Amino acid sequence: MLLAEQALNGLQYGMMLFLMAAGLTLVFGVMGLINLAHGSLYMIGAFACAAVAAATGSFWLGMAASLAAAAAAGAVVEMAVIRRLYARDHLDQVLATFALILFFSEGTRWVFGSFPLYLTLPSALSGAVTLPGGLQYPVFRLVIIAVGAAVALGLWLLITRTRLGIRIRAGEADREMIGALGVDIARLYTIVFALGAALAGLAGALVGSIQSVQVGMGEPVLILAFVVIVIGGIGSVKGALVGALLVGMTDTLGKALLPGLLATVMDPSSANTIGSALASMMIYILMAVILIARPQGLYGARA
Amino acid sequence: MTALLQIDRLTASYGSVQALFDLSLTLEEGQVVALMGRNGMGKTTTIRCITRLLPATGGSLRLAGQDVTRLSAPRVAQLGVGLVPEGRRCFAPLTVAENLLVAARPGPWDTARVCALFPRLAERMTQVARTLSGGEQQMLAIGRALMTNPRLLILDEATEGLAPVVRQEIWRGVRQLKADGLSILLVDKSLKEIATVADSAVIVERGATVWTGGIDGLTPELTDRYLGV
Amino acid sequence: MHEPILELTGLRKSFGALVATDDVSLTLRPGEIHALIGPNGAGKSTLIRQITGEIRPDQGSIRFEGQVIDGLDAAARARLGLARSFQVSSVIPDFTVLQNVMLAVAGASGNAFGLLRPALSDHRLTEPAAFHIEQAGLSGRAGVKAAELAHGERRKLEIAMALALRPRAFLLDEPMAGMGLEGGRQLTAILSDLRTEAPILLVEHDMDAVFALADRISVLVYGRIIATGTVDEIRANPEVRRSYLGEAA
Amino acid sequence: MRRDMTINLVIFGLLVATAIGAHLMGEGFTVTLATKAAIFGLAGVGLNLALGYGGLVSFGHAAFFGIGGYVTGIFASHAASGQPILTLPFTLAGSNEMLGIWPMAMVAAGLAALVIGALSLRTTGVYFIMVTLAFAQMLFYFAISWPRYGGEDGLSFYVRNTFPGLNTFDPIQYFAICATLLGLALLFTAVVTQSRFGLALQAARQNSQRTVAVGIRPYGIRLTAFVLSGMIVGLAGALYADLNRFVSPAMLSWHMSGEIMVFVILGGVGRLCGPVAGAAIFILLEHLLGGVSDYWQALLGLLLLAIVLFAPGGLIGIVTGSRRHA
Amino acid sequence: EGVKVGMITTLSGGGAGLGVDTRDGFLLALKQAGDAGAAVELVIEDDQQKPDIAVQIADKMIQSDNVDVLTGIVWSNLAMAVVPAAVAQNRFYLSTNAAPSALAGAGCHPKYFSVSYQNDNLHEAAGAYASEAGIGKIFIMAPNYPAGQDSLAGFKRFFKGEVVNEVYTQVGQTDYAAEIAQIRASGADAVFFFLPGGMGIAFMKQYAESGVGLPLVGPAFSFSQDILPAVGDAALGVKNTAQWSKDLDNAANKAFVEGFQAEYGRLPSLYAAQAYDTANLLLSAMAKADVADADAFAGALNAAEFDSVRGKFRFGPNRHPIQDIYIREVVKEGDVLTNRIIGVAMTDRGDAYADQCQN
Ligand SMILES: Nc1ncnc2c1ncn2[C@@H]1O[C@H](COP(=O)(O)OP(=O)(O)OP(=O)(O)O)[C@@H](O)[C@H]1O
Ligand SMILES: Nc1ncnc2c1ncn2[C@@H]1O[C@H](COP(=O)(O)OP(=O)(O)OP(=O)(O)O)[C@@H](O)[C@H]1O
Ligand SMILES: [Mg+2]
Ligand SMILES: [Mg+2]
Repeated sequence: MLLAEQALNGLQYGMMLFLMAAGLTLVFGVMGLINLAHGSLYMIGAFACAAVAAATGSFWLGMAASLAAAAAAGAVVEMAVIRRLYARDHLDQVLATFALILFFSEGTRWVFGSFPLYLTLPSALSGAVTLPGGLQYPVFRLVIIAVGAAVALGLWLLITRTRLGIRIRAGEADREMIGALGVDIARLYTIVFALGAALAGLAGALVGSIQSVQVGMGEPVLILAFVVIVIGGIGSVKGALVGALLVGMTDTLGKALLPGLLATVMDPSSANTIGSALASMMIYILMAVILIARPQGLYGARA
Repeated sequence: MTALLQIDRLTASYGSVQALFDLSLTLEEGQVVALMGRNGMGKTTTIRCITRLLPATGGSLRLAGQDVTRLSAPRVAQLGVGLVPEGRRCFAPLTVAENLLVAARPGPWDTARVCALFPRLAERMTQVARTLSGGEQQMLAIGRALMTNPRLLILDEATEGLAPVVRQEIWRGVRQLKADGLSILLVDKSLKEIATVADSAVIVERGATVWTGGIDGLTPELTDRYLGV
Repeated sequence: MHEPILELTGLRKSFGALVATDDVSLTLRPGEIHALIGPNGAGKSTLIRQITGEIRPDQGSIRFEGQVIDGLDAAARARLGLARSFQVSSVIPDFTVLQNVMLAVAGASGNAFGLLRPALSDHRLTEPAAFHIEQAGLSGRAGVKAAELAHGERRKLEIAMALALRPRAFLLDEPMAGMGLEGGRQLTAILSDLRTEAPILLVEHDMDAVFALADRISVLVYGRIIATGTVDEIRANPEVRRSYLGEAA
Repeated sequence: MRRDMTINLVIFGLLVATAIGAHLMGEGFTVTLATKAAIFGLAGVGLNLALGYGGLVSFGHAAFFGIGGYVTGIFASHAASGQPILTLPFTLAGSNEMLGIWPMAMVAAGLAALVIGALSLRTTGVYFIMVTLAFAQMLFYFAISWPRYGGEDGLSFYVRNTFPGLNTFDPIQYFAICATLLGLALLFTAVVTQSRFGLALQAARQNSQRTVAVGIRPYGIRLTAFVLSGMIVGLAGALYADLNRFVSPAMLSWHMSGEIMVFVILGGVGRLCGPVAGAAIFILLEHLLGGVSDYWQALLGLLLLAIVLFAPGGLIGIVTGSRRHA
Repeated sequence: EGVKVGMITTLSGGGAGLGVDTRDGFLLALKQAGDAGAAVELVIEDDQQKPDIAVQIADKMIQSDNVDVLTGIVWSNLAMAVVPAAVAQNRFYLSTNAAPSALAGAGCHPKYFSVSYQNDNLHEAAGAYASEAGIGKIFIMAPNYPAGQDSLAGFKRFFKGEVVNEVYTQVGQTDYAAEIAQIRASGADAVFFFLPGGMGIAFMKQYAESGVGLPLVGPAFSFSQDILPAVGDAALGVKNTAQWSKDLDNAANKAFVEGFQAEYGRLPSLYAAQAYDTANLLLSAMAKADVADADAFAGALNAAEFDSVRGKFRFGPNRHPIQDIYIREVVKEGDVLTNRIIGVAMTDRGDAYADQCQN
């Protein structure tokens, strides 16, 4: 029973990670942009949701606001900053988006103050339900699984099945050439970047609802999102999904099982500390092992 | 009647290095014009200006009477300019089919017709362009430009790296396109073939037009002087 | 006849269902230019890449100067004296012409690890490099960055780098491509002289150059060699005319 | 070439002049800031060898910085407590001699770089970025949860280690030590990048296929650069530990890797003195803006953004007007 | 001849809320003290929650600003980096919050005073309360770092029942589904947890959604006034331990709470209260001794003759407080979530390390 619940938790955590990484899959995986400010867009989504939900009393309006605010921020960032960097070294993107993190974090703190905000779930989504088999599970976590799956499917269709997806990938390969063929890649990139930002914002609002909405909440997300995408192989939605689930499972099961396993060979107290130390290193060990064995990620094509 | 493409006294630079000094060229609807000159004289640069990949620093570019000197590259392409660039520049991570589809616009040219022109491509539809052989990539670049169904096709060394049979196939294709009423601007090193399709020729030397005239006017003296033949 | 410098036996390489080279055997003898022609996608570049060690054949073996080199990696083969040029120019863009060629000299010397001695003033590098730049017809351009060279000059730089490896055999993949009429003729002259230095395996679609240069020609179609012979034999071969030459002969 | 040399001398000279000037005016803290700039500059110079010249974008150099720091901290704390660090397989006593600690820090960082590099160099591009990050994160979490040397709280050792003939606690004397080491590292980088090895390293960055085709294996070249780079960064970590008399897992965190990388990019990738200029400007801005408003980081962000957008090639690029030299 | 005080605290980044409250509480006390407060020259710097930055600021304050007293650090790891060096250079350090065990026992110092507590105190009180409340089996949880390890050790020191499971989470962890599943399966009667900052917010919300419903006990940090609004109703009814609460009935506290609300328009947090007390302690010492006379000043501080918002307050032998620790419950006053004292968990509690302090 515990194991079943932990497996479900792993799945759920994986889906949550996928949601966090979904926007980055577009921007980084497909457009090839190293966007360190992804976590900031995630934070903007969460703050917008919390602020609007607090002002209007409606979680749903908050959701809509998170999409709109993050997409708008994304579009502005793309047009004001990122657009000038396509022709440059990737490293300039690193510096520029690092600068954006500083700006957005402190800007958010300036607007919303230093204290965490409050985001409450509508009653339809709160509480727990009893699953077949008698397992009690929070409704909202099931919602996250569902939204994650829907986003995955949508992204996959968008990238592999639509002309838009082909064009973005072409734009990443040779931006000048796709323009010369009559595709307005600049506008397309703005749209896709904004879409990626909106997804980040959505994740921020959803995940923020059960975590905390505060300045700095985006930073761990940033690293995890990159980990997930890179494990899966850059540019592959399927890879990101598998990567997310793998990381989710590893992390959850690592935390749940390692201390117990170690306790069989050492005293419980050090098993606890060592076990949880190992558990926190687990996803990085996973990433290193995968990339050393498969240098282009699980589903990556590019060398 | 206004010419399809009218270039007047065009100048352009790469950074601080000027590459075009005074380039003029006229291409009438339905014509095939050859752009000729030695290596490094400015042929590709001219084409980059026409397709708005390189900003002109002076002079004017008109497409069917419309001033396009300040338009964006996609706008010019949408007006009906199809480009087969120097060096192929296929989208490496995309498959052959995706490369063909990526910028396709409606018209007589579709995947089926391109495949009929290049059967080799039909066999390799799901292969990513990166792993195609050099010649296959060249075919793909031509097919990709045709798929945009242009009014004006620009071929910059489009036969480079192609096997002789295929090259002949391409020239046949070019004659066919011309017969269909398509206008073509081309750069190629095969004088013999150019002579059979081009209506007129423009010779560039150090970024300036030094000779313009009907293809019959291209005398051995001229080719010796400007092309080193 | 002399012992062949390079001897391929039964090379086979497939990509999925596609057999890119199928049981290819071929020799390169001292002093000759051996042209390899064939339709696009026939497997010519794939064959070159197997010889240089960039990809591993599925089957077959390569002997170079009597030694089986199947187990060596690309860098080791280059150091043994197998020099190649690329179908699409592949040089170090931010290096000057001189630095590019010096790199090749350093590579050939087998000592790329000198940490402390300044390379740019090391005459053991600069002197041979200057010589090969001259030899390839690039004198006067030594200080220009490779990225700023005209297309034809960059092809010559490829040749200069190949020369600098002081190779025992050249593998040239479409050196004429993009050269223009005049440049093509100059290169033809260079290659013609080069064969005395080391034999050349020449992949080329420019039939004027091939017919002018080749001592022997092999024709590769769908990964198989369908004919090997002199220029006249190949020109006369109806199968080759049909599948490759068309009216060009 | 000559112009680049002048710029390098000016940057280094400015740093030294700032410190001496501040010392004469009794501004002890400005000397400390200059010392910090020298140390982070040194770390940047180390990273630049891998990142700028070798194209190895490591997001894990904090690992080497932190290892250098922890070696210093561990030696110093054992010297204070008098207990040996190791008894098996051999006895290793603590020490508070900088001259003894530095080689240890460099060797430890170099060994770590050898292992991490050997594995990470199987990958390229973004994958390389992430694998190096992964290794650094493992060390980070290890340090946090390893109670022996303070865990997340870190390890304080109260007094600086000693250097023969100098009072390391005097800000200007400690600056002199750090600046000298920075100068040596710059000299070393200059020599190495002009050597055959440097030629091969830069060639491998730009065109690996071509480098192989002239008979050079990029792997060994890159690994060597990575290890040298890690050792320099390890030394910087040792100096930083002594500057603060304190080490903590924060030295191993990805923020630290990112910050070192920012110094390099800000100053100008692949420029000899770029990282020094980058670190100095960053620290200066941080210091000046800190007084302006509570939200100074937002201002810092805007300024950095302006630099990226309007100064391709980093700070040094502004002066030379070009992106980078070969 | 006033006193020059350097305040190092976190004013930017994610942890800025705690630093802002620390600063504001301190400033309020100075302001309310009028002229006496004006004699304190205060330099405030932002440590960005980075230990190395904190050390450098401390160096600056000591070398350039020549401060007499340092204060303000929120986080234990920063305190560990700064305090030993500062007191070694003959400055006083008055802690407004962080008080790691390493500085309470063998590492204590005559110039180092903790005005807040010893880090273990609130956890110990939680343990004592849990025993008293008759909780037989408990599940305990903290992040895997020294403060977390101290926390669980502190809890167990006074808990008499059975610890059914002891779990260390990751520092900075935001998802607690796995731990909640373990809680559900553990068969415990209650849960003790120490998860400061965002970690606590996330855990509380997720716990409330999970339907597990076992009572929660914890130290005040996750129920401090700055955090409660973010946790939301999920916190309602949770028991937590603190040495202060805004409803403590004494004149000093009344003046503080009202003053704070008037000045800043929000309710004060624990951190603000501790900083307020620190400032008042400092002022009381200034009234009695000259800071130049270090021994006399230390004695004046040690006497702790000031009106603490906690009511009674005195220092133990290691210059850490001996004080009552209360048990509070999270309640709603109108629309605002806040804490109410429901009992005393420990009376006159010192700390476990005092007898190791020789200095
Ligand atoms: N990216 C560039 N940067 C600087 N100079 C350039 C660049 N591209 C071309 N040039 C220079 O501009 C001039 C014209 O080049 P262009 O490519 O137009 O020649 P071309 O006539 O097309 O030659 P080819 O037959 O070799 O293709 C040449 O001198 C070349 O060196
Ligand atoms: N990595 C790969 N994966 C799949 N197919 C490949 C790969 N590399 C090459 N091919 C295919 O193998 C065939 C042979 O390619 P190769 O480059 O050797 O041709 P080529 O004879 O050099 O042609 P060209 O004259 O056009 O350059 C082509 O059909 C090509 O698409
Ligand atoms: Mg050209
Ligand atoms: Mg080929």
